[in-house]
Amino acid sequence: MAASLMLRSMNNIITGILSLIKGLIITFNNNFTSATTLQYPDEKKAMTERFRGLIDLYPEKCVACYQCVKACPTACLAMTHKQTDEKKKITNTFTYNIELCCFCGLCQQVCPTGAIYMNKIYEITTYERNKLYINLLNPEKYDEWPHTSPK
Amino acid sequence: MLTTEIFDLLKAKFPRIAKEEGTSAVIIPKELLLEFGRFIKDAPLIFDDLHCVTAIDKKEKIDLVYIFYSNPLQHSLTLKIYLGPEDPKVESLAAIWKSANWLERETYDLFGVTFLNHPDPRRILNPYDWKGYPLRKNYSAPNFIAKPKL
Amino acid sequence: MADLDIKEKKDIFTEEFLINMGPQHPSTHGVLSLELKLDGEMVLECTPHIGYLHRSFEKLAENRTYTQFIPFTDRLDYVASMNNNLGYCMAVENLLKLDITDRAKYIRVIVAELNRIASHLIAIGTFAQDLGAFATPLFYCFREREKIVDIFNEICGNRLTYNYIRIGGVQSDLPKGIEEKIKNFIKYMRSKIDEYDWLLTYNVIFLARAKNIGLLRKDIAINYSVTGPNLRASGVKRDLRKDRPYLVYDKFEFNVPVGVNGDAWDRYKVRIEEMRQSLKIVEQALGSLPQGDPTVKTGRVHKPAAGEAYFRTENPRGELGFYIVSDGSAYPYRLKIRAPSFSNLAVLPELIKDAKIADIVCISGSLDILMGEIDR
Amino acid sequence: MFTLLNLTNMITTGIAVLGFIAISAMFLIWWERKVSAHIQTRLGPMRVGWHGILQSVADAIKLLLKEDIRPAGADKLVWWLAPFFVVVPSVMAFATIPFGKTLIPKDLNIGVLYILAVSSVCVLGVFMAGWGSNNKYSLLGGIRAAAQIISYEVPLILSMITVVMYANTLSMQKIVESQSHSWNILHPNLALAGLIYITSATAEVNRAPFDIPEAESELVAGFHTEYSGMKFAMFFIGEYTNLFIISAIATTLFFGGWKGPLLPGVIWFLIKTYSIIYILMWIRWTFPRLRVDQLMGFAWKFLTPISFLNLAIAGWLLL
Repeated sequence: MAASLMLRSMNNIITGILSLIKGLIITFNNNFTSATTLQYPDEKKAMTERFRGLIDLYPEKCVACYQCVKACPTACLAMTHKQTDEKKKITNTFTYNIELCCFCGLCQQVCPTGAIYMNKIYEITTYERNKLYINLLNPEKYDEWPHTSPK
Repeated sequence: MLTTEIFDLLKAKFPRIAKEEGTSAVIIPKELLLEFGRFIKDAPLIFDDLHCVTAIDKKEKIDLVYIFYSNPLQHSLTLKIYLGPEDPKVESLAAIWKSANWLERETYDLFGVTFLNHPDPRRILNPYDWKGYPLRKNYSAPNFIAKPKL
Repeated sequence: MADLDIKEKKDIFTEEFLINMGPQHPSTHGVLSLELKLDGEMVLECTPHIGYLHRSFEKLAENRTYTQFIPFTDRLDYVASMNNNLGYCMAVENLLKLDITDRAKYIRVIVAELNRIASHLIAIGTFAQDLGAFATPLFYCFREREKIVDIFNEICGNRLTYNYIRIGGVQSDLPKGIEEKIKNFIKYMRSKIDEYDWLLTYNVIFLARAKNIGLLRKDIAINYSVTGPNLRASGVKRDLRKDRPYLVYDKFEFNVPVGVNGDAWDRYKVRIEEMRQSLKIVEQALGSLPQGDPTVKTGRVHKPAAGEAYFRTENPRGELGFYIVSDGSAYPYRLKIRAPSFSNLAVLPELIKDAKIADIVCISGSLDILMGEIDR
Repeated sequence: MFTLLNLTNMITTGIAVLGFIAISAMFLIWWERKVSAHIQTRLGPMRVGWHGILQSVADAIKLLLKEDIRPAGADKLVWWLAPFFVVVPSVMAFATIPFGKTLIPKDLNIGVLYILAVSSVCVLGVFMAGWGSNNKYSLLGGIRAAAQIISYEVPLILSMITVVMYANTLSMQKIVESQSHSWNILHPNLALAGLIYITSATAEVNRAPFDIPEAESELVAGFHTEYSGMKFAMFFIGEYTNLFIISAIATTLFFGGWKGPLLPGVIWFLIKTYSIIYILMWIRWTFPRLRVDQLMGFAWKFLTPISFLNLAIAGWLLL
């Protein structure tokens, strides 16, 4: 009986040490695989073509139909419209509150004329809160943040 | 077993139960709950898993919903109890199913349904000294801004 | 169970040691606070406090339309948000008695299974980290997960909260060339899972730390309505994809891994096996992907007839159920989310009794709880 | 007689040793981050200097500038003294480590005994840190550290005695001399002693699978939770100097110290020591951690009996 006990415990020790060595082999092999991390500020991961960044607007395409304002789950878009001379509705003011936006893409999907779309900016950091309340109509609204172009 | 067979079997044992018209839920009077629970846990129906306990605030009454599931027989049962809106009281099932402990605490926390002789009747999600029951339709939290309905 | 029973030998005055493994602790997987009463290294009693991440989604759901609530379901189990979208949308389609095109079903299965692998990778990485294998397995798991996240970034444009599955289909069809990427990923992932077996599963120290720790007996697990890998590890063969097949899961051939004695190691092993099965499912789904238009046909605002529906799907952490009561308007009257981690966590105090401090971390890591869906 | 010459001699060796410790600790910190990075398929520090070589200097400056917070209710004197009790013994242990043929601060004829005596003082510092910081987690860390280091002292000493029996001298230089024809590790009996030595030495230094005292996942940061600024740096330097010492002792006792064919002695010594350190780092980043009672069980029920057996065989062989 003692012999089988000894044998079994020897066997355990051997398999134990073997499993330890197998673990070491794995970590050693990984030494030679290329690094999977990027050096962030220098190399940036290019976002894909469908990436949902900040909301952007082609003001001329917008027909002020309020679909996007209704579709937004967190009510971060607010718009007022006015009548032009030949009875066409265009937007008067169009504000976008980045604090509330959850980047879900529902507005982009619901817009009939493709006026509202989501651009590729994902580095959104500011020191003041009022920088997060954007007026979508002025063209250089996002100049402050770096534009990461798609692939 | 199909829901109809379950219902007939239960009807035979408990004549005072009824079937809700739209859904396949079984409605039982409040006092029957403990006895009903013990019956469905063993032999013929073996509902060994109290899957979910919740409540619906229908303004004039509160529906308490229990959803059971049976592992061996793989069928499920939805049980409903109608309670008065003022101070709804019902027996706790924590003695029979241990999962009821936390599920009932959550229902108490959000709806105010008090479960009698529950092992640990405190709130679970809100702070312990929170006033009011958030999921009630008449609940109005001071700074709750409802999303503007356009 | 403790061999030297401290209770009898009470002639020496010993005092319990109250520790608060506070809401922010490196290994409580999010904001969970455990109040522990210790006797030296042994735990006498543990009361969890949850609710730190309670955002009352069920109240918010009551004044949002059915489509507007989908981004909220991403934030429930934020590690497997595709599966949450799937669960919610299937419940609403059940309510609307709406059927979806075949291609949409196949895409949903592919995307849900890929997200299951990503979620299990995080579960395994953090479990190894809790046991002390500092950061190495976690980095390997994140390296694999990064590949899945890139695929999702290509499909739906976001890396964590995908919001891809819609009521009645999916947001947009699969981009060109994505099948190729998924096939390469499957080949790559198979070799990596074998690598985990070498690195962790049969490692002597890992076995010593995880074997026979946190034994969850079959009847206790069922009584606490624990579901998912934790229940299967205790020997109960219950998987919704097999018992009540939804979407097109009945068309695929895969088996359900079941553990033997329900300890921390079994829960880990079941997750490793499930990753292999998910890879098989994705492979078969990609193989027989039908053509057609998967996007939404119905109008944007859905007004289901008054009634209620309860639908359960097999989430990576357990059975996620949505109980929706509608009163005919565009807003759900009541939406109850039955979160799997909520019941999985309820069993923690039962498992931790008479465990050592190091085991607390091991057991709570093996249960793979996630505070987002517990606190809702 | 104590002449001026001895004094200058002492001061120069002192400065040389302290300089070496500072540089080697800095280098080891940087090297550990690079080794762990490459194992985890990432790059490690790359920004400060070439491949982040100046990273440790940056860390040292940062820690110097950091505010030194003392926790309220801390046992002031004990808390303040703890870092010294950890660092000073590991610096003192350098006295008898043979870097080269003549490069040895002081070749005491009781070298091994001196090192053992000195290195067991640091457990006091760890325990003082654990008790002094008036924080439950660090108290637990302190108790665990004391239990662990004391119980791994036994197999450590037994394995070192087997070597001393073979070399039948305690002085480190003579041990190295005795290995001139064949390294000790090649001798089967001593190979087992070497293995036991390395495992129990890693436990002594709270590293690799035995790092229970500062187990991040359980005890937040163990005994040095409440230390910041320069005091934390002292613990850090203490840890890495200890790591260097156990590898240096391993090379002298088992791998033939500075003996080596072509290159001068010092180079051989450093190569061997740093390769042992690489193996220890490699082990650290691969294995999970042992639980406290398993760790104790491993020491008393497994390592100690085997080292006694090994000692008996050595005695029988040498008879």
